[in-house]
This record gives sequence, structure tokens and C-alpha cells, in this order.
Amino acid sequence: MIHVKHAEKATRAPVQARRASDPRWRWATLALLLAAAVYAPFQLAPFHVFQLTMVLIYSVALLGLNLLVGHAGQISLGHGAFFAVGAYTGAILLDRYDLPYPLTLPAAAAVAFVLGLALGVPAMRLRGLYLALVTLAIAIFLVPLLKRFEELTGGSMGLTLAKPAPPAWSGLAEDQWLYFITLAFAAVAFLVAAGLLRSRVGRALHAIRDNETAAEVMGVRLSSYKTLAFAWSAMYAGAAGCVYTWVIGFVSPDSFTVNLSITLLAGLVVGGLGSLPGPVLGGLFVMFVPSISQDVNDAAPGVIFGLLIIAVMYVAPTGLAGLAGRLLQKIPGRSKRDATSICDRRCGAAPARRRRLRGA
Amino acid sequence: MAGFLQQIVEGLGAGAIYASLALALVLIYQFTGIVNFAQGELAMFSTYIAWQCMAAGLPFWVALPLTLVVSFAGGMLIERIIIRPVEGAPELTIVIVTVGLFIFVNAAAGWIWTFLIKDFPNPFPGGALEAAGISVSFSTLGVLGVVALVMGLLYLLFRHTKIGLGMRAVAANPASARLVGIRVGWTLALGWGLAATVGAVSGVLVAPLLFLEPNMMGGVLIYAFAAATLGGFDSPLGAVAGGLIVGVAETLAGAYIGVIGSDLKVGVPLVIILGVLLLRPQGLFGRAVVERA
Amino acid sequence: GRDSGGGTTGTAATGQCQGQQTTGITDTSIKLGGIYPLSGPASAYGDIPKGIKAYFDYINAEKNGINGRKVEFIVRDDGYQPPKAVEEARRLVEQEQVFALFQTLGTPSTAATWDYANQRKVPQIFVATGASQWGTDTAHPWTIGWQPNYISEARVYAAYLKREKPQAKVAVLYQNDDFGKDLLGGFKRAIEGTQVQVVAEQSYEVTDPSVDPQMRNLAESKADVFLNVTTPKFGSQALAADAKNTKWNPLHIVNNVAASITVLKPVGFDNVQGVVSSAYYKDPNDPTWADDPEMRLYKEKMKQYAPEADVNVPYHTFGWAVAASFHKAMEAAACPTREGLRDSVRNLKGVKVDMLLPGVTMDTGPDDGFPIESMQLMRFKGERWELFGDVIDTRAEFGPLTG
Amino acid sequence: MLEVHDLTVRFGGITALDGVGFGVAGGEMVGLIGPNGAGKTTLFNCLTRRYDPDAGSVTYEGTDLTTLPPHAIAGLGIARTFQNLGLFPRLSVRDNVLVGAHHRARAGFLSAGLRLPGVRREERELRADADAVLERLDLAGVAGHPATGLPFGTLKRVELARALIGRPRLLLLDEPVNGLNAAEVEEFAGTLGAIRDEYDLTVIVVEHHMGFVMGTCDRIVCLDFGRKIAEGPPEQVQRDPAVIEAYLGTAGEEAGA
Amino acid sequence: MSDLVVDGLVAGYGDAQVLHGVRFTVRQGEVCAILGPNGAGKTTLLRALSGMVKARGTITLGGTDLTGRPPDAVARLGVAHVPEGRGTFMPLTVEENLRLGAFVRRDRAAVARDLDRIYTYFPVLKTRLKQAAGSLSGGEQQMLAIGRALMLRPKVLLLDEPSLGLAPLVTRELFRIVQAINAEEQTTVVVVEQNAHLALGIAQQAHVLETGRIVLSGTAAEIRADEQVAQSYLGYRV
Ligand SMILES: Nc1ncnc2c1ncn2[C@@H]1O[C@H](COP(=O)(O)OP(=O)(O)OP(=O)(O)O)[C@@H](O)[C@H]1O
Ligand SMILES: Nc1ncnc2c1ncn2[C@@H]1O[C@H](COP(=O)(O)OP(=O)(O)OP(=O)(O)O)[C@@H](O)[C@H]1O
Ligand SMILES: [Mg+2]
Ligand SMILES: [Mg+2]
Repeated sequence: MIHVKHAEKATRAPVQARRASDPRWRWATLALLLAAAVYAPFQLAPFHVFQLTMVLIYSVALLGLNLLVGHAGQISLGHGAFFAVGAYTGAILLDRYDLPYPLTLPAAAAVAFVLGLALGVPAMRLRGLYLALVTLAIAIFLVPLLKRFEELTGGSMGLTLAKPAPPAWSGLAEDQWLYFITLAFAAVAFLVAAGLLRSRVGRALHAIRDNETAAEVMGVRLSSYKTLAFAWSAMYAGAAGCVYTWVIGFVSPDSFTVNLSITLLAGLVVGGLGSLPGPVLGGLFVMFVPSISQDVNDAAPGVIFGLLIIAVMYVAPTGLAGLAGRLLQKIPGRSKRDATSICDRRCGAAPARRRRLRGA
Repeated sequence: MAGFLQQIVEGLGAGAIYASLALALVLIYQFTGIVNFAQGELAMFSTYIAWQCMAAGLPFWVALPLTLVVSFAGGMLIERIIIRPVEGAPELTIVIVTVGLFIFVNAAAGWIWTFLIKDFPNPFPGGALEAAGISVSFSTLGVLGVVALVMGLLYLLFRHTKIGLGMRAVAANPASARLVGIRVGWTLALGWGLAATVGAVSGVLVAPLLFLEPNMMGGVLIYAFAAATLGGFDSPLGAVAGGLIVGVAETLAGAYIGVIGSDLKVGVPLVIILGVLLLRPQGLFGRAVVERA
Repeated sequence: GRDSGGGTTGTAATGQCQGQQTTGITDTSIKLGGIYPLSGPASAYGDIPKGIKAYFDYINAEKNGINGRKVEFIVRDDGYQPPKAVEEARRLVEQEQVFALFQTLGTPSTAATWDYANQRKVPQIFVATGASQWGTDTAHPWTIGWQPNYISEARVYAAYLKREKPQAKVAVLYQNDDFGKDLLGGFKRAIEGTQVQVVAEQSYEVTDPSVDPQMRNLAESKADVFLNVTTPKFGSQALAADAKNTKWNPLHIVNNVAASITVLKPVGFDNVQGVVSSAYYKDPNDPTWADDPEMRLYKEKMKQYAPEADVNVPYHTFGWAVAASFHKAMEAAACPTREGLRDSVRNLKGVKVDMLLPGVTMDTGPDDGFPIESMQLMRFKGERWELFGDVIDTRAEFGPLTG
Repeated sequence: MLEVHDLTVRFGGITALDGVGFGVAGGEMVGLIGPNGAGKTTLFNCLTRRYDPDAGSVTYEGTDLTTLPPHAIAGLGIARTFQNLGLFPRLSVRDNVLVGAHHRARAGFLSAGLRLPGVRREERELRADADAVLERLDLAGVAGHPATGLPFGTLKRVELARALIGRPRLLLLDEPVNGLNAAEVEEFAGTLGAIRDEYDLTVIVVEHHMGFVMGTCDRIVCLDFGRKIAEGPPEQVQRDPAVIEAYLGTAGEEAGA
Repeated sequence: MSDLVVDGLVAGYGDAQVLHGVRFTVRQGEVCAILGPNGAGKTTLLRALSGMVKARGTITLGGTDLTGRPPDAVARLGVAHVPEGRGTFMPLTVEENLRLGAFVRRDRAAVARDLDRIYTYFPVLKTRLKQAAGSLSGGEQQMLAIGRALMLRPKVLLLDEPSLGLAPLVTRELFRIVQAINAEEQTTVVVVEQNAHLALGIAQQAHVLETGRIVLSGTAAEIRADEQVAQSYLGYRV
């Protein structure tokens, strides 16, 4: 997983950019998805609405992780820690200070951001493997730390909180209300991330990921970009953690073990690094695959879960998003590239420009 | 003073355990360029194989070589079957495959052998060497000795054998390695086989001390990572030194620093790693990656 | 079994039971759901539902269920993760339409789900955690524990020390979570005002590879009693460390969670002679119960209904015992409704369950939310535990626990 | 415009640069030649702050470059290309070029995330600029193509485009024509000449292609073992016995190659 | 005789086909130069020969079919490839890089002699033995790549722009060396080179590749005489 610095590796990276299809397609798909997302909670059982809410929360956390891992090329194995920090900030503010719900979100985001910034300073000096392991250590360390400050965090018993109640005017059930709050939150999170990535900032992150030296020569200030990428990614995770607290209504150290961090990274890679739909697919994976695993083998669900992770990586080495992209490409007429290559093969023989001087 | 020295000795004992698994991690990192999250679980599985052999009536010294051979073959097989299909994929993909493997092996071991702890014989005699008020158990000495031996062998393999050179070449640049005629696939498999063997040694060393159960290596793995990071991921000597330092530091901190106490002592390796990496990003013994514009 | 759908709402409760909830129960069936860590680091506990299933399979097949109702027991995995537990609880209640949540394992998972269960008015019966919270809390009438709570257990040891070693200096090793802290806290409160004192305490995290360093620090204290508050793996490690250290030979008390013979055996029986603990149900490894009819029944039926399971794993026995307890509680329910079950488990009077130790009964009341509060001390001798002294009813002896 | 003074860089036992000094005037095109390992790329690396010199100074329009952080160089109007390509393989050619304009833009994380009007305007302008530069270098056809998989020569042009969009005043080219055939070299020389005028550039070029160097440069500096062994107009340096001895070989064979 | 025979060679990357039926023969001991503009597929051709990219058609070396063999198998049959981008083993030392070139050889003594021979060809390398290869200058790495290929004592040497980044003196020296090796050891050489003067100077035959097809073939002299070739590859006027 280490950045081995030579061009050959990079050359082997799959060429996928061509599938960037025309924007009309994209807007249409997006509108359709949004319509479905708004319609869904009125059609599904509350339990499934809850599941979708959790998918959205995980998606936002993965979106943040993706900023760091997929786009800036730094690896974090400790993002569960930021998720936890956001969740706990929300929980403590609600529990100890009776803050209204809407205020806890910016507070949690801010705390995670500041923490990310503080940790980002050393993080910017490390990379690849080393950064990964340091973040892993942070995730491990967080659990006993949460237990230590028992007066604030509720220790190992955690904190139980009421969920935000739907206002009367909305006419929504609790699950639906939570779902729509989360949907709005996720939509904003995705829009902001998309804006970020399509700008100078996103390009600078990509540049750092692909070639740090060249990026710096182009004027990209590595230290601040890496630190900010880390902080933003922590902030996303923290904000997602806060909404998680609203939805689950309970936080405890056991909710945020290293397991969560590793699951998040696995979810992201499975979903698709560096792509915008990747986090959503990753969120679906994180949410649904464990239960599928136990439906298959309830004696040892881990056996199936492990195999499923491996299997997905076989079928889609660049993640489910990449796989989806490739499948779309197979649809005739969707790809210019296909057309030309077909022509190449068929029209290939035509231009007989070959001049023979003497029997070659 | 004797108490302090005694704590150091105990720390070395713990550190030797971390070092043993760190060696396997370093080995596979050197030869494949990836970090194998499943390394600890594979070691645990190997240990169960040894246990199963002994349960079937084989004596320890027969079971051990048998286990090492099976582990070697198993490691190669895993590379061929599980890692091969994603060989050319981005490194993170391979890392996540090892995460999947981790989950799979852990669950499978629990499924086969249950989660009840198993007794595992200690190959070293009981008792301890006593001198100047300090006692060093034979078990600790034995573990240190084995770790030193494995480290020496690995050092020879890395630096002084052709196959070691070929393996490093594969990790450095697989495409070029093919061009000079190295069978990259087999070399990778060999790397996995060797790492699995070293892991098996580690498991067999650990099991008598921690008791055998499917999660036996989970805690050790984290410390092994810390050790390897501290020592620099490309040096067997570093892995061992890193392991010992982490072990001693953790023990001393847990014993003497009041605020830390035993619940927060897991923070100690974190602090050490951070400190070292900030001063020497390539680890204590690692070589800096040369980067040229 | 995932035959979802609302078809389970059968018997319209009549008479005194009018208007009560009958989801998940019919004249011929009861649907229960349990949540356990079948995956992840706590999967050892995943054996419990095997014992429960075997018990229900047995009574379904041979005893025509509970009062003619066949029990369907759905087990879901939460990997010991609270958010997963919430999801699974909702799946069981909303999708599977279970009658009750029968056991959620672990304090975090139970704490994460009990608000939900109580809001929904779904019984959350006999949760598999000994936290005292379940019995002292008044806002969650639908949730109740089963096993002796950790504080009660601590009181048993405290009482024993007061009697046997009134000057005891105690060193404690405890798991840094609710379990360890409850037990340690309970112990400290129970020795208040006596000569017994805690002179050293060390905690460990479940992620720690070993408790050897903690044991070394405790040995420094020269305490003459060692209270071992651990889960099985760490229990073995602590026992082994104690045995290895020839310079420190305290009276070793190991808590019930780690008292199984499966924990002691790997350490070597020679090394654990004289260790003290307490128990409330029968250990399948204990030769004392070799001819006990219930134990024989258990072993036979386990072989029959869970052939791949190892009967000697005490978690199976635990599962069997708790399932039998449910059987009794359900039989005693005045109404075959959720309310009926809720009231029944809060009104158990001297209920005998054959897998519990002789003399240990289930007793609850309006002000008593702890079904089992009696334990008996035991000492390890030869290859087995020897029970000694009387069964101690901690409520009678120390008064009720309050929140 | 640029003053290099007594520049020394050591790596362990190797002295890559040994007290090198020379000046470059505005608008000039200076060729930097010398045997392999003479320290040419190292010199570029010092100018762009990749390496810290052990001694000496580099003054660019009155500022001492050695005191600046590496990322500040681009902002001063210094751009470079790399000897063995320094592209971002997974970005499209257009995005590669846009990264070159990084220091010209202001958008930060927050403003970009919120897509404030200023950011949009800036982005529009940059894109227009990028398209113009791509057009100018005949790269418009591959603008959407990822930078991997394009022919070497094309990639060299992408690097040039990326350097140009930063509106540099000093352009450092490290072996820009290697891998090009004669006709392509000639074409490149033409393009470079035109661009120099258009953008009002000062250029330092490292190149082993003597025809190109001799034909395009106003002045030549030759390094050997990290030391400057010759400096002057092309014809003079070409005849310098030290240069012939160390670098060119017998002059007769050189013609045309 | 170990002739290298290529026929109907089709190769590419994924969907994109680059070579569209290339055909030529290099007799054993001959030097064959491949010329062509940027992106013509010269590199791809060499990659196809050494097995780095999948190819259809036939490639035979002395009757042995090379088509579809992985690069390591091809290397073991005595084909050495100096790849585009040099393929340096960056973290390994210079000496290790060179030793790797002889990885498949068993004759230790001869390998040691060859190592010395490389040092006489490229004396700079000798002064850098223990240095990480990644820290070498561009030209030094190019020398290393060539040295590494020669360490195989190949039957067939595939050179992809060997002069890339080399100083003029070294470039000429390099071609002299290649010529000498070719003469002494009957090594077959396929060289892709932009410095057509030098390449044609040592080649017996040459081919011009354009958009994946050979558009011109002949002896070196014939190719040199071709007007268009002269314009594109030989001349340089400012
Ligand atoms: N990071 C480094 N570590 C060690 N040695 C280095 C490093 N960078 C450069 N060198 C050495 O410094 C010397 C000069 O290298 P430089 O790249 O400047 O040469 P150059 O003149 O550009 O050569 P070329 O024409 O081959 O590109 C070389 O011998 C090289 O090995
Ligand atoms: N790794 C790759 N992935 C996809 N396409 C590639 C790859 N490498 C080369 N190509 C394409 O194959 C075609 C031929 O490239 P090739 O490198 O063989 O040309 P060349 O003749 O060697 O050119 P140059 O003189 O630039 O080295 C080009 O159009 C290029 O875009
Ligand atoms: Mg250079
Ligand atoms: Mg090429």
C-alpha cells in the first residue's frame, strides 16, 4: 500500500476517464435518484427507512474519507475516530448542555475539523503506510480515552439520548423525519464535495495524489493542502457522526472500535476510491452486506463477509463504482471509444500506405 | 533498581513477541510491497494446525516442522488463489483483500475450533534464570533467541541471496522484474509462503503465553505494526529493535507513569511512533525513499 | 427462518387480557428474537443461542412447545456493535414481528436498544449482561436481566472475605468496561466500613494482547487476596500469571464469568488448586453433575438437536438454562400477550429452573428487577469445583440494589 | 534576471554541484549542457527548491530563492518541465494543464465547496486559458484523455502547456526534445521560438541534442562534475576544447546529430 | 539460425489497438532499426516482442514461438529489453540492479566478468555501486538500464530509444558498444531510435512505422536514401 515512486506503476493504472459521459445524462440520473430518494420513505417500511438513513450517514463519512484517500492519496485507518468524536460531541452537547439539535451539527463538525487539523500537522509529514498506521493507533487509543473521561462521556455505559421529534406541521413519522434530515444533510455534503473536487482545490489534491513533487513545483502548498484535506475529511466524518447520534440515540465506546475504521476503509475501497458515487455504494455495502452474510451462514457470518469482500475486489478491483462505469460502457452507443475501436478493426485493412522497397 | 531492571526484562519479553510477528509483516512488505492485515490471523491459524497435530498425538517437535511446512504451502496457496486475481490492482485493493482474508480466517478458525481457549505447550523449560535480583524466565530467553535467529536468517535472505534480491526487485518494480526473467507470480507466492512460515513461528511462540484462541493475534498485530513502523518497514533488524522498544516502553509506562495507568498504555506505542516518525519519517532503521524530480 | 409478514398476529386476547398486544404469538406459536455477536471479537458468546435453540427445538418436538405454542427463535448477529444491534432489534420487531426480544447480549447492545424496545412496548427479556442497570432502572419496565448482577456477585466475595480474611488486602484486575467497573465498584461499596481493603487495582482493555504487565504490577502490592474480574481468555492469562509467580501467592478469587472449567483447564489443574469463585448454574464440565438428570437431559438433547455443538461449552448450558427460565416465565404468564410476559417476569416467586444450582431460584417483584440474586461459593479442588457454604441470597443478606 | 552564485550541492560523498555561478538576463535563452551526472537537473532542482544547496545563492529578480518555501516558486513566475516527465497520470490532459495555473487562482476549500460566484468566474477564466494553451500547442484533441497512455512526445508538450499556463517569465526546460525525431525537434524549436516571443519568456534549457541547443540558444553554459567548465555563445562553446573533451567528443562526428 | 520472425502482429492496450499487423524478420546477428514518429507504436512493438503487452499474430525466435509468453519466459529465452522509462529498480543499489540483469544466468564467474565489462562501458556506474539507483541522474539511469540488459548476455537485444538523455559522447560510445557486441556475439538487435543517423549507422535493415503499420522497409542504406525519411528523421535545420 505504499507509494512506490516510479512511473511504471502509474502507467498501469486503468484508463477510465473516457466514460465521463455528457452532463445531460448525469443530471438526468441525478434528478431521478433524488426523486427516488424523496419518494422512498413513503413506500418503505419504517425499518427500511431507518436502514436507508444509516446508509446515507455512512455515505457522508465515506465521502469524507474519500476526500483523503481517494482524492488526496493519503491513507487513514482511523476515520472511525473522527466519526466517534463527532458522535460524542453531539451526544455530550445534547446530554450535558441541552443544546438544540441543529446547533450540535456545526459544533460536532467544528470539533472534528479542529482535531483533524491538529492531527493533520504531523500527518502531513507522514505518508502511505506510516500515516495509515498512526491513524490506526489513534482509533485504537480513542476507546480507552473515551472510557477515561467518564463524567463527560458516560464511560463504558455510554450516553442515551432522545431522538429529534418530527415537528407537527410535517406530518411525518419519526423515521421519515430523521431520514429527510439526513437526506438533506447528505445532499449538502455531496454538493459541497462535488464543488470542491471540480475546482482548483480538487485538482490540487489529485495532483498531490499522483505526483507530489510536480504538484509542489506547480505551486501547490503540500503541507496546507494535506492538512486541510485531513481536516475536511475529519469534519465530514464528524458531522456524519453527529447525525448518527441523532438517529441511533446512543453512543458508547464499543460503537466506535477499530473495527469501524477498518470497515469504513473497506467500504470505501469496495465502493470505489476517488469517485463520487463510490461512497454511496460503499455505504450500501457497509450497511447491508453483514446481514446478507449471516443470512447465508448464520454459524459464522464472518466467513461469508470476508469472502464477499474478497469477491467484490476480484470482480471490481477499482470498486463497485468502477464496475458500474464499465458496465455502462458496454451499453452500445454510450461510448465513442467503442465505436472507433470497432472501426479500427473493421476499417483497419483499408489504408494500404505500405510502400515496399525490397522484400522486407 | 532491581524492580526497574525487572520491568525492562519483562518489557523485552513482551517486545520479543511483537517482534516475531513484525518480522513476518516486514517480510511480506519487503517482498510484495503491501501490508498484510491477515498476517496475525494466518499465524493464529497455523498455530491451530500445530495444536491439531498435537491433539492427534504428534509430539511438539514433529508437529512444529509439519506446521511450518503446511504454513509455507498455505501461504503460497493463498497468494495463488486469493491475491493473484488482484495482482495488478491498486495497492489499496490488495490491502482490502487482506482485510477480507483477516475476517474470513478469524471466523473460520472460530467455526472449526470454537472460541474456547486452548492450552498450548511451551517448547521452552519452565523456571527462570536468576541473577542480581532479576529473574529472566527461560521462556523469555527462548523467545528472544528464536526471534534473533529468524531475524538473522531473514537478514541473510534479504541481503545475501539471489532469491532475496529477486524478491526485492519484484516489490520495487514488478514490470521490470519480469523483464529480467523473474517469475513474478512465483516469487510473490514464495514471499507469502515465507511470511506465513515466520508467522507460524510467531504464533507458536505466542500461544503458550497468551493461550490459543481465534483472537489471539489481534492485540499482538497492532503492536507488531507499531514495531515495524518504528523500525522502518524494510529492515528485519528494525522490526526486532522496534518490537523490543515498544515492549519496554509500554511496560515501563504502564508501571511507572501514574496518569497513564494500564488502561491508557496502548497510547504509548502511538506516542512513540508519532515521535519517531516526526523525527525520522522512514523509521529508525528504514532507508529513506529517494525521490528525484 | 425469515418468513416475514404480519401473519403472526393471531389470538385476539380476550377477557382480562383484552386489548393487550399479541404480536408474534398465536395459539400455536411464539416468535422470539435474540441478538448476539456471531462475528467479530466477541463471537465466543455466539454459542449461547445454540443452547437456547436446542432447548426450544427439544420442547417443540417433544413437549409440544410452551403450552402448545411452538417457539420460533430467530438469532441475529450484531458483531457486538451497538448500531448494528439497533438495526437488528428493529428488524426483529418490525419486520420479523417477534413477540419479544429474548436476550440481547452485552451491555452496550442492550443499552442501545432498550429505549426502542420500551417505547415500542416490546418485552426485552433476560438480557445477557449482568449490569445492575437493568434491574434498578424504573423507566424501562419492558427490559429485565437474568443472571446475577455483577454487584451482587461482588457482595458475595466481600462477605466471604469479611468472614474468612477480615484483614484482607485485595488486588483487583478488572476489564475496563461496565462489567469490570460494576463488579469492582460493587466490591468496594460492599467492603466499606470493614478492615478489608483494596490495595491495588489494574484494568485491561479487551484489545490488549495479554494481562501479564498488569499482573506484575499487582504482584508488587503484596496483597493477600487477588480478585480476578475478567472474561475467559484474560481469566486464564491471569490464573497462569499468578501460578507462575512463585513469590506472590494470594488467595485467588475468580469471578463467575471466567470460572468455567474450560478456563481453568488450559492453565493446568495443578496451578489452580484452591481458587475460589461463585456459581449459579451447573457447569457441564463439573463431574458433580455427571448424574444430574437435567445435565443428562441437556447433554442428550444437545447431541440430538445441536449435534455439531460441544456440550461442554458452558455458554450452551447458559443458553439452555435461560431458555428453560423463559419457559417457566411464559407458563406463568396470566395472559399470552406482551403485557402478560412483562408482568410475569416481574412476578416470579421462587421459580426453580433445573439447570440452576440447587437452592438458586428466580425471584422478582414490583421492586425487584433481578431474577437471580443467589449464588454459591465454590473452591477448586482436584479436577472440579467444590461448592461450599450455603447458597447466598444476596438480596436477603445485603438488601435490595437500588439505582 | 537570475543570478546563480557559487552554488554547491552535495549528496553524501558526491558533489553534484561545485561552486557554480552564472547569470541569465531577461529575454535570454540559455542552454545548459554537460555530461550525464554533471549536475544540470540538480541545478534546476535548486532553482525550484527541490534541493537545498549546501552553499551559494540563487537570486531571482532581487529575491533570494533559497529562502523561499518550495511552493512559492511558481508564484514568482518560474515554471519547469521534468526530464523524465512529471505529469499527473490519472488526471486528464486539461486538468494537468489546469494544475499548472494553481498559483494564479485563489479558491480555497470553503469557497470552492460552496461554489461562490468568484470561484466560478475564476474557474471559467482558467478553463478558457487552458483551452487556449492546449489549442496553441496542438493538444486540443487529447484534452480529455488521461495523461497515461499518450505518446512520449505528446506528454512532453503537455508538460510545456502546463508550464505555460502559469504565465511564467522564467521557463526551465529539462531535455524537452529527447525522444523526438528530427522533424519533430525542428517543429518544437519553431514552436518554442514563437512562444518565447508571445509570452516574453526567459528560458534555460537542458538538452543533449546539440543541433537544437546550438540552433536555439543565445548563450550556453557547460557543466562537468558539478563545475562550470565553459560559458559563452554557442559557436564558441562548441569549439571549447574542454567541452569537446568532456562532452561532445571529436567535433567532426557531431555535425547534424 | 535464431532468426526473429514477426508476422501479422496485432497488439494494443485494452480496447485500443495500436499495432495493426506488423511483419518483419531480423536474421540472427543483424541489427534492425525501427523509425517512426511519436505515437507510431514503436514502443508497443518492442513491448509485444518481449511479452509486456498481449499480442496476436506470430513472433518466433529461431523457431520457438514467443507469442503469448509472459515477459519472464521471453527473458529466459535470451531476449533483453531496455524499456521506455528505463525500468530502474529505484530503491535497490546500482550493483543490485545490474546483478538483476543476470538473474536467470547460472554462470557466476561469467556474470562477475560481465559486471566488470559493464563498468568499463559505463565508468560512472562503477563510482555509484552502493548508491540507490533511484538517485542517479537521468542519463546515468539510462546507462544502468542498458547495462542491466547486457548483463543477460542476450540473444536478442531490444533497445527502446537507448540514447534518451545520454550525452552526445556517451551516445556515440553506446552505439559503438552495441555494434561491437553485435559483431562479437552475434547478438540480434532491434533498436528504436530517434537519432536515425546513429541507428542507421549500425543497422543492416530498417523499418519505418506509422500508426501501427510498417510503411517503409529496406536496408539501412535504402532507408537513409529515402527522401521522406531524410526529411523526418535525418535532417535538422533551424
Ligand atoms: N538525491 C540524490 N541522492 C544522491 N545522489 C544524487 C541525488 N540527486 C542527484 N544525485 C547525483 O548527482 C549527480 C548529478 O545529477 P543530475 O541529475 O543533476 O545530473 P544531470 O546533469 O541532470 O545528468 P543527466 O544529463 O544524466 O540528466 C549525479 O551523479 C547523481 O547521481
Ligand atoms: N499504457 C498505455 N495505455 C494505453 N495506451 C497506450 C499506452 N501506451 C501507449 N499507448 C498508446 O499507444 C500508441 C502507441 O504508443 P507507443 O508508445 O507505442 O508509441 P511510440 O512510437 O513508442 O511513441 P514515442 O516516440 O512517443 O515513444 C499511442 O497512441 C499511445 O497513446
Ligand atoms: Mg538531468
Ligand atoms: Mg516510445
